This record gives sequence, structure tokens and C-alpha cells, in this order.
Amino acid sequence: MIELDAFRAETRAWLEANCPASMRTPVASEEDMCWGGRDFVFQSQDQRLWLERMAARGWTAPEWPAEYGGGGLSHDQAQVLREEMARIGARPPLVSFGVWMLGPALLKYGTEEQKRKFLPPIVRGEIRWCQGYSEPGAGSDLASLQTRAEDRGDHWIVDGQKIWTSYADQADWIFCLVRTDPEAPKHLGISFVLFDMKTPGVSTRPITLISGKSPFCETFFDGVRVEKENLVGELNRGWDVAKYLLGHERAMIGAMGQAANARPLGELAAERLGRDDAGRLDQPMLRARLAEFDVDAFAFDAALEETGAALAAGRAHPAMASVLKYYGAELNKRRHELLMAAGGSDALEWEGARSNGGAAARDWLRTKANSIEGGTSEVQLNIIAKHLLRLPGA
Amino acid sequence: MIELDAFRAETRAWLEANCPASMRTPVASEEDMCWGGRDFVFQSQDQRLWLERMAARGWTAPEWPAEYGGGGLSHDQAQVLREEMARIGARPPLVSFGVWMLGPALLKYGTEEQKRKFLPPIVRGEIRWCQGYSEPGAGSDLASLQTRAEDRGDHWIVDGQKIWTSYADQADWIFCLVRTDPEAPKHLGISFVLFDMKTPGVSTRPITLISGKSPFCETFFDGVRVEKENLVGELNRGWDVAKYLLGHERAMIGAMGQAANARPLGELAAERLGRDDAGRLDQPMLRARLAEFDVDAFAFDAALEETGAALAAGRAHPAMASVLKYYGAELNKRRHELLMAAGGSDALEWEGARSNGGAAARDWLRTKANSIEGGTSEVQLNIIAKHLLRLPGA
Amino acid sequence: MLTEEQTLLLEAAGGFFAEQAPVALRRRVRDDRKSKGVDAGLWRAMGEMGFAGVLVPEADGGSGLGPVEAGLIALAAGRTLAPSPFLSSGVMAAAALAGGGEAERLGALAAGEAVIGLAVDEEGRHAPDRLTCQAEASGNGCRLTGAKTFVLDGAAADAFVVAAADAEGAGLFLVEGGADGLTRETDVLLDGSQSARLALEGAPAQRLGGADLVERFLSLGRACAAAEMTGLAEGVFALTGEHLRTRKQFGVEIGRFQALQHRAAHLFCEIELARAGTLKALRLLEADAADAAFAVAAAKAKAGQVAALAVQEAVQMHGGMGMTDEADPGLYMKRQRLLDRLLGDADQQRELAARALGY
Amino acid sequence: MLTEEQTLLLEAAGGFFAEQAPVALRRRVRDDRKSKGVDAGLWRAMGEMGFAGVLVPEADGGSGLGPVEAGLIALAAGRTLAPSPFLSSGVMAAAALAGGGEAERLGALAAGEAVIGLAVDEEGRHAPDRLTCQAEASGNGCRLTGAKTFVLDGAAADAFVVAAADAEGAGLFLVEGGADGLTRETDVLLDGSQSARLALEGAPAQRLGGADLVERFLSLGRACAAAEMTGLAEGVFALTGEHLRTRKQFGVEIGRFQALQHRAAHLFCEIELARAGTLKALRLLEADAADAAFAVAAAKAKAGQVAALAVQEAVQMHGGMGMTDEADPGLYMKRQRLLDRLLGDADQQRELAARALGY
Repeated sequence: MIELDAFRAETRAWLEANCPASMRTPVASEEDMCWGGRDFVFQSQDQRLWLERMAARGWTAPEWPAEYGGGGLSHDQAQVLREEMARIGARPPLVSFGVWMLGPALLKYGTEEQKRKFLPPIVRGEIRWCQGYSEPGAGSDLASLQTRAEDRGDHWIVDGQKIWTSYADQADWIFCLVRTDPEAPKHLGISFVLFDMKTPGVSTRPITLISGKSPFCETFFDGVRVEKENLVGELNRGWDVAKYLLGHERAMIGAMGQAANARPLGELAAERLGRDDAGRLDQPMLRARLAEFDVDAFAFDAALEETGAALAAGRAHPAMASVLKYYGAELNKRRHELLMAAGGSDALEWEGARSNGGAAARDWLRTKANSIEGGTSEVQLNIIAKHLLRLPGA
Repeated sequence: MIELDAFRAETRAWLEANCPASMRTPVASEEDMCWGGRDFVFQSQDQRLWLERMAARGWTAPEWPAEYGGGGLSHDQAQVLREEMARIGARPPLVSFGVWMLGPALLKYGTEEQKRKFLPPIVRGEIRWCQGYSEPGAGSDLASLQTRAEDRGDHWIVDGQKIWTSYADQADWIFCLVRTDPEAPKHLGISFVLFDMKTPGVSTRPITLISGKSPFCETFFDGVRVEKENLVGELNRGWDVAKYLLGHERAMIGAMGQAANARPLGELAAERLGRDDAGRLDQPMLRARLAEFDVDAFAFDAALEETGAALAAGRAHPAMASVLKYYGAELNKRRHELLMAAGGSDALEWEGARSNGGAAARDWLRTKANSIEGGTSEVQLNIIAKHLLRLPGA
Repeated sequence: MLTEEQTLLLEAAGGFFAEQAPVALRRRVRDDRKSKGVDAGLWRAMGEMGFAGVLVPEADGGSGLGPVEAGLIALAAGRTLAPSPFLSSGVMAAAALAGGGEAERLGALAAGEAVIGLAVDEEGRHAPDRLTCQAEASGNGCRLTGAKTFVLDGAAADAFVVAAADAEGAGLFLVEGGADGLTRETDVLLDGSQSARLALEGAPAQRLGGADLVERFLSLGRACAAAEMTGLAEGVFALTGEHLRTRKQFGVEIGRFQALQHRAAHLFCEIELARAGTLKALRLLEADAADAAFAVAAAKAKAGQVAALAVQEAVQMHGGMGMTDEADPGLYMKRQRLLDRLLGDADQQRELAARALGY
Repeated sequence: MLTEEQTLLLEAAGGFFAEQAPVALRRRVRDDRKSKGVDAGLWRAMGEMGFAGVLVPEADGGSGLGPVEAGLIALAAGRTLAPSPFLSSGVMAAAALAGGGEAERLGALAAGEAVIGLAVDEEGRHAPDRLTCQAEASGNGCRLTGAKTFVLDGAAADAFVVAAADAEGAGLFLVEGGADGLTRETDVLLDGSQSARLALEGAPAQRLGGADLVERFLSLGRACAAAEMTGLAEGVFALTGEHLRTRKQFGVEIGRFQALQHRAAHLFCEIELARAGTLKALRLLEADAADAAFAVAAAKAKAGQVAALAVQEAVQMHGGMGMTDEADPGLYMKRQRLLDRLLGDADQQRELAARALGY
């Protein structure tokens, strides 16, 4: 504990000295996020500086080994770092699928050479990654995927199509599931490969969502050359890598259920809709729904702390990630339903400065994907029924 | 309309003259109900008189043909009778599975002889019936029933066991599903037969419920002789009769969702738990749940009127009975959850005069069977998915 | 149950909207900002069918029908998200103007030529018992001062029905779109409709009626909004059912999964209840029954809750496709949100219901 | 996460109750009216294990542990519906007496020999901020006048902790079971426990503390009731899971039906949340944190809602058997109802939570 206190003091001092003031304000929109990558345009000098300073310490990936550019921190130290960053309201220096998803998969399944090649640029935010899993017509049924990799000796030729590839149009590289053995039964014969999005034959097309935004793309592969050295894990066992990685994605999406430092919904609602003489929110029925939500959000935050820590420490069943993903997604949807209710009719606006471009409505609509992306809520419930409840035939 | 008005005037006058004052008070407990039957002990002379007078007009079964002892009323006239009875708070003269369930099945599937033999005593409340459907281990899966009827020429010998036979220990006769062809696939080979509960080989054992009451029995058949003239419908097609009859049972249980002339829950709650300065129920969260309930109860009552009338007129899909059964059962459970909440800690009492023998708690527990008896809620949803939504494989 | 005439009307309206106003029309109106959020051609066609003037007396060129018929048209319109000013103009303005003396405008309404905006809310809130907009007598008419938000169909409107308080309490007033002292700013809303914010500074207005009229006008609007949401729920549920019956995953139609079957079956029941409750409220309104206020609040609360469930299940059961702009469930979701909010959302309706029941 | 010591305690308590107090014991106590609703042998055995005195200082013969440990014992007891006076006596009376000066009685509590009833509610309501029971100073002690209902473990109690108002506001008082001016009537409750109604007419009492103590006492009781409900949900869910895995219908285990799988999986998640929320509330209580009041209210609301769902699903999924007295789900359902009501039901806890959050 004494060591941890010392680490906290050092960290606090370092953050105070190195986190620019403009990086201590809340992230107001997606534009405020630093995604990194070859073509990334920094919003400000401070944004660039903050990334560089944090990356130099490996604190964009605090728990990764220092030899691969990570921070080499223990779980407890990383927790201290998070707490100290939260204390001063520091923005994340980097938002990265490389850090959240690919990195953990490489650390577990990658070769030494792959780790040395791919991890440090992720830590420094130099290469932006996207994920090629879903295919049109397959939805939750990943095992039926049809993107085909044909063996050409030292490389494959990949043909096919992916969908829901987040930010594929802005990503530098992709981690991608391809079918390397068309004869094998569904879950087998799939491999996990990496390739550059600038490879000839790769093209993308954004998908407009009901929120009016396009974070997702369709991605097309037409005779794309993929080197065999970029296979992660065993040939035809890409399913294992994918499953491991999905667990990480789930925990991340589940965490959306948690409203870090957010203002209580009841306060927001009371501000807009008024209070009665007793100081209570003036809409009793909305107030009751808010209280139900706050009770659930409290319990979910507690579960996230408890189970999140146990998952990270390998002391919880991996399927517990599905519990957090399922509940977190549903809770975040409820949060935005309530925000829309609390917002009155102004929240119905779709454009214009007054409503910040219809931000409330668009954010609300965006959350509807939470229970679909990263494995639908139905898939999570199936996993829970099978692996945690051991129900027959689940 | 003019005829109907005349009928209303006559009915009102007759009821005024013939319904004893003590039969115009609410039914406070099961003891106040008149079940009829060979061994029935009338609670009062008024109770007997009220049954006899109504039965004489056939108004215990208002819409049955007069030739079988019924009232011979049209649907609209029967509705007027119900309204006029409700107007003066008249108790039902007879509570009868014969009227609700067996009668309609006999009217549709019975022979002329069977109708003449069985219907008039039902109308007069002379014979009390019970229903032998479920078997231990079969639950919702009626088609797997195993009570066996062995062919002996002019009669069968029945062996087996039934469960959930309501009031079997007080019933005179039973309508019962038995397997007449053990070789046939599940739904086939079942027949619908009637026999006297005093036949040698019939015995019953009450089942105590979680409410502490025993309206149900296990019923045992050990070499029971059943005359073949008491087969209803075709041999081995008892399933059709049973399904038809279940529809009637469902509509009846569904109607429990409707609180005829009941005091608003909010008023009851406010009486016990108090009001705030604005006159609102002093527990805002309970108030919100009550309002949700009242909204649903309003819509359900409307659906019951609308769909109930259409079902009776044969202008609705028979599976609509499952909609009413499902929703009505769930709604009635909610009603009693709320009654328990409104009742404060007094509602936890289990004995004693103060709590009328723990009536609130026992009634609450009793309602938990609503979504199990007469086909579980899950079975109703399966039926809706299959017959009304035409979903594949449902 | 519906009368034979009502059944025929519902069928006619259903056929009309399916043909003349499929969901694609709302999409077009949404994407064409110059439409001002309504399709003028559709509105005129509704005039020709007698739908626009369903509540307008026959003497003024309308159909002279009642709340139930208005509700049936709203229900049919809801199924395909028809982009007409029916609720604002055909239902509520017609009710507000029913007091008489506006024969010409009623005729234009019935012809589907006039659009009248609905100015009730203030500061983003529906609180008609706490109006800050004030009316003062002035010559033959009066003058209004105050501000209004979320004025339904406010971009396309030629005139406005404005709720304001005068010495006698709440009242309804007619203000011309080009009146002096009236400033209008328009907002594009999430469903592609366009509302207005009005600033009134002594704008000339004509008084249409007092508290009784306000009450009737709000009840009729709420009941017809409930009907439109019921239709909307039916429409989006039909899409979902079709999707469940045809879309395959894991090698089988997803409608084979029992968990989805039970959710769909439950939703079916809920829609049955919403429809029955809405029809009952419309009938009680027509009969001017004592419990109509409770019934209308309950019906709108129920329809709002059920339609919300219907659109949420539609997007979820459509999976990723349900999240795309090119698929229809999202349009239903957006319109549902607006209709629920209109004239008080489900939470507010439940509050009204509880008060009506005396607790 | 639990510390190693806490994990061991939970395991020990789990093993103890599974062996010494299976559900059959509650059934026996229920059916034996002379038990007065508690099993004296179990309570003494809990004394020997150090459970009865978990909160009693070591100097007074207890284990000297804190809220988390008390909650873990309540949780384990909830799993099998153990019929002990742990909540009333081991948790709340121990907290009330913690002020000191009652070494002998604390020793008897820790030994599982004393039973102390919990007299907070009046007129069937939990409204501790509106106490009508009055305390007046009298000599060294004081005298209480008023009436109490739903006095937990009131039939078996040797003494009572009574909440009453004096000049300083709310306070806690100790009244001996045989005190002059005290009349006790007992009620058999639905879960087989036996409560009392007390009439106090100047009954002599000893003041234990004021508003601060009342607050701590209520919070601790609520948090441990939440823990017992969490354990109850776990216990009945285990029965349900076993039933789903083994019971066959339509030729297959009913746990194969996806609709039931999803409901069971959802319930599993809810129980995880209830447990995490309860543990967090207990920890915040232990740390005397500022947000402990909110956390305790939220935890009890959540545990109440989740346990209610767990017992309802248990009865429903057990089908007809679940409705019989000989099956266990019904016993869980009855006990759940009592625990939810105790010290304010989920509705009241949500109200407290909303107020704590300032809206």
C-alpha cells in the first residue's frame, strides 16, 4: 500500500505538470476524441502534446509490458492512474481499437515478432485499426462467414465483403476474420489475419445510421494480398482469437452503462421541467422512472467494479463479460430514453446550433445499437444460459 | 333497440322483485359463493331462493337454448341481464364449471340425448362438475396424458391419475380426458368422457396450495367403469373437444384481469398510507406503479369488451382467447402485488380475525396460479406466435 | 366493435395511405427541406377523400363526422407515417374553429388546402395549465404576447391556433401567419416534420373559446395522437413480423427462436390493448362521457408505451439493418418519439390519469 | 471484491446454514406455533459460531466485526430461509445497544440466547420520520406511550428496541418484555414468523440514543435485509435452475426452451447486480461514507425488486408444483414479501434514493 501511495503521489504530480489545461475539459463531441493514425489531423497542439507525453510513458496502454511500449503498470497502479486522471478530468489521450481490442489479442496469441512490430505503433497512436468481423446476411451468426482466403503459398488472396466495420474509411490496418478452409464445419476453418487498408483491392463505403451519422462502413475485398506472416494464432483457429477479443469488446461496451462523472439525470430533468413545492422534480411519473434507473445504475456500477476487477484478474468466468455487456447496453439505452424525456420537446430537434445539431436525439438513436454491436443482447443471453447457467441445449 | 329497452325494463322489475336483499351484497369470500351440487349446503335460505328463482328462468345459463333449460336470450339480452344484475350488485346465483365449461362443449359436440340428460341439471345447479385434464408430470403438455381407458365392449375401464382437479372432492361428476388408443400419436387417441365421481374406484386427495387453501385435488382412477354412451364427440378426437373447452376456460380466467365494480386501488392505498398536501397518495413510487396498472387495466377492460364480444360472436380468431387469458392472468397478478403493497404490513398477517384470516396475503398467493392454470402464460404465448403471428416453427 | 360504416372508413383510409403515402413519402418529405415537413399533394388528396375535413361540418364542406372517425383516419395514417398536417389541422384546428364564424377557413381545411399550426407548449414543456402567453382585449379582437415552442407543422402553417391566458383563464386564439407582431423561426425535427417557435408581441388574434374548448381540443388531439401511435405500432410490427418470418440466421428463420416468439406475441397483445383502449377513449369522447378525461389520458399513455416498445423491438429484431437509415424501423422510432411527446408524454398522461382517478 | 477473511466467513456461514438450517427448518418452525416463529436451537448455534454476535464488541463476548460481515451472514441465512432472529437481534438490536452500558445483554445476544424485537412501525406503516409513539423523561429513565405494529420477532422477544419521539426528536429506547404498561399481542405472519403489536402506556424504558443512532440503526437493518433478500434470490434461483435442467415436458428438459433460457439469464444478471449493490452499500456503511444513505436505499430497492422477480419466476417456472405448499418456492415467495416490506419496501427505498440524489 505504501508503494501504491508513492505511485499515486508521483502520478498526480506528473499529470499536473504534463496534462494541458485544454485536455482537462469534458469531451463534448466525437471531434474532441484523439483517434490517432497515419492521416489523423490533431484538433490542437495540446491534443498532440498530450498524446505524445502519455505515449512516451506507455500510459496509453498502461498495463501492457514496457518492452512493447506499454506502461508496465500493475492492475492496481493502472487503477490509480485512472483515478488520478479522473480527478483532474483529463481526457483519454487516445481512443483506439488497437489498444482496446487488437492489443490484448496479440499479447495472448501473437508471435514475438508480431508483438514487436504491431504493439509499439498502437501505443504511440501511429496506426489506427479497424475490425473486420460481421458480414452481410450473417449478423450475429459469425460462424457462417464467407470472406474467403485462397492459399497462394506465402500469401493468401482474400475476396469478400464485411459490414459494420467501424471507421473503416479512416483506419490504416484491419484485423479480420477470413475463411481459410472452406470444407471445415462452421466454426472451424476460420483464421484471424492483419492487413493494410491501403492494399490494392480494399475499398469502403460508409453506412448512414438512423442517427444520421456514419461511424460504420461496408468494406469490400477484391483480390487482396495478405502475407502469411500476418496470421495471428493458429491457422483455422481464428475463432479462438475472435472469441477472446469479443470478450474485451463486450466489457468495453458494457462499461457504457456506467455514467462516469455524469450529472444526475434527475438534476438535469428538474432544471428543464421544474420542481414542486417540496423540491421534487415536478413530473412524478418521470421521477419514478428516474429513481428506478438510478437504482439500477448504482447496482450496475457496483457490478462493473466487482466483476470488472475479477475479470481483469482472471478470477471470474469469461462469460461474465456477457453479463456486463448485456446489462450495460440495455442500461445505456434506458439512460438515453430518460434523457429524451427530460429534454422536453427541444430534444426533438434534429439540426441547428440551439440543439447542438440535434445532439440529444442523435445520441439517443445511436445507443440503440448498443444491444446489437459486439454481439446482440440475445446472443449474450444465450451465452449466459449456456456457460453460466449450464442449461441444456443452450 | 326498442325491444331491448323493453327487455331491460322487464328484467329490472323482475330482479327488483326477486333478488333477495342479502344476495345484493358483495361476495366477501369463497363461502359466499353458491356452487350447487348434490351435497351442497346452502349458506342461507336467500341463497337457495335466489338460485331457484334464477334457474327457473334459465338465467343461470342465459344464452343456452330454452329447450335444455337455458334462458334462450340473445347475446345483447344477456348483456342487458349482466348490466342489470351489476346495477343492483346482485351476486351470481350459481358458480359452475358446468355452465362455464362443460355446457358449451356439450352444446357443440354432445348428442341430443346427452344435451337433454346433462344440461338441465347444470342450469338448476343440481350436479356439480369438475375437470380431469392435467396429469402428474405432464403439466402444460396435455397431449402426453397417460390415463388409460380399456375397451370392454359397452364400457371402458379407466385407470390412471389426474392432478389439479379443481374441487374434485366436492364434485358430483367429472369431464375427463382419457387415452382410448395407446398406439396413436400424441394428440390422437384421446377421448372426452363423462362419469360420476361416486363410481367405484374413484378417489381424491386435496392439494394444499401456497395460499394454504386446497381448491385442487389429485384424483385417482382404479378400474373405473365408464359407459360408452358418455363419450362426448368422436372416439379418439377428444382433443378437439378439449381445445374448444380450453378456449372457454381461458376467456373466463382472462376476465379475472377485469375488476368488476372494484374500488380503485389508488383509493384503497391512499386510505391506508395517507395523502400529501396536494391530495395525492403519499407514496410517489407506489402511485406511479398504480397509474401504470390503471392504464393497463383500462386498456385490458376495453380489449375484453371488444374482443370478448367478437369471440362470442365467432368474429374473432379463436386464438384471441389466448390474448385475453395471458394478459388477464398477468394483470390480475399485478393487481394483487399492488394490493399487498397498498396493504402495508397488515397484509403480511396469515391468521386471525383482524386480517380476515390473512385474506390479503392468501388471495395474493392464489393469483400466482392464474398464469399456470388453464394453460400457462408460456403456452398462450406459443399459441399466439403460431396462430396469430404465423411465426415459423411456433 | 366498429360499426359497419366505421369498418369501411378504416379500410378505405388504410388503402388510401398504403397507396398514396407509403413510408417512402415521409422519407422524401424529410429529405426535401423545401417541403416544410408536409406533403401538400397528399393533404389535398386527403381533402378530396373527405379525410381532411372529417370533423368539419357538412355545411362548411366537410364530412361532419366525429372523434371515432377522426381517430380511425389517424390510425390508418400512422401505419405508413403519412406526412400530412392531419393532427394539427384536420383534428385540432378543426375542433378549435368548430365554434363557428370561420366558414371559409373551415372550407379550406376540409379541402386540404389550409395548414394551421398548433401553438400550445412553452419553453419546451407541455403545461397547458400554466400558460404564460397572455391575451388582452383590443377592439373587436385581442392581442397576444408571449412565446411558443414546438408549434406542430409551424413551418408550413398559414395561421396558428394559440393557447393563451386571458382574464377568464385559458383560451384558444387564432393568429394569422403574417400577423404584425408575430415572429416565426422554424426547426427541423427528428421525424422530418418542421415545427416553429413563435414570438408574439401584441400580435392581433381572434378568440375562439375558453377553458371548455381548450379541454375538448386537447382531449381530441390526445386521443387522435394515441390513434396515430396505435397505427404506427401496427405498421412497424408488421415489418417486424415479416422480418421474423423471412430473415435467416444460424441457418433458420429468426422467427423460430422462442425468445423472439414470446416477445413478439407479448407485443401483439399490447397492440391489441392499445387499439381497444384508444377506440374506447374516442367513443367516450364522442359520448361526452364523464370518464372521458381519464380514458383519453390512459389511452395516450398506453399507446405511447406500446408504440415505444414496438419501435424498440423493431430496431432490435432487425439487428444491424434496423440501425441503418435506409431501413424503415428508424423512421417509425423517430415519429413515435414526437407523437409521444405531443400534448404531454406517457409520463404526463399517467399523471393526468392518476389525478382523474382521485389519488 | 471480498477480502480473504470475508470469503472464508461467507463459505463458513453458507455451510453452516445449509447444514443446520435447511428450508425444512423454516417449514418446521412455521408449522410449530409454539416456536414463536424462531428456532431457539439455531439461534444458540449461531451464537457458538460467532454469527449472533457478529456486531457485538469482542469485549462483550462478540466477534467485533462490521457491516460487511453482518451482511454476509444475512446473505447466507437468506439462501435457506433460516428462521433465526438475526436481523432483529443480531443486527439491529446489537447496533442499537452498541452505545454501551448493556454488557450483559450484549453477551446474551452474542450467545444467541436473547431475542430482541424491533418496534419501529406504527399503524401498519413504515414512517420513522413521523413517529407518534412518545417518550417522556422519568427519573433515571423514561416512559413510553403509543402503539407499535409489525414488531419483528415480537412473539419470541425478551425485550424490545422501540423507536419513539422525545423532545430532541427521534430516538431509540429499550423496553423489557415484562415491563409495566406494556401489552403485547402476537400475529402469525405469512412466512411463519411471529410479530407483535405493542400497546405502551407509560411503559418504563431506557434511552439508547437519538436521531444519529436511529439513522445508523435503520441503515444497517436495511442493508442487511437487502443482503438477506440477495441470498434468498440466490437460493430460490438455484432451485429454479435445477428444475430447468431436469424437469421434462413435451419430451425435453424445459430448460431447453429459449424463452425460459433468456428469462433465467436475465434473472441471473439481476442477481449479480443485487449482490454487487448490496456489498457496495455495506462497504460504504462501514466507511461511514457520505453517499451511504443513497447506497443503502438503492441496494434495498434493488434487492427487493430482484428477489421479487426471482420468487415469481421460480413459482411460474415450477408450474403447478410451484403452487403447492409442499414445494419450496412458495416459502421463498412469502419470506421475500416480508423482507421487502421490512423497514420500507422497494417503493419507499426508491423514494429515499431520489431524495438523496436531490430530485
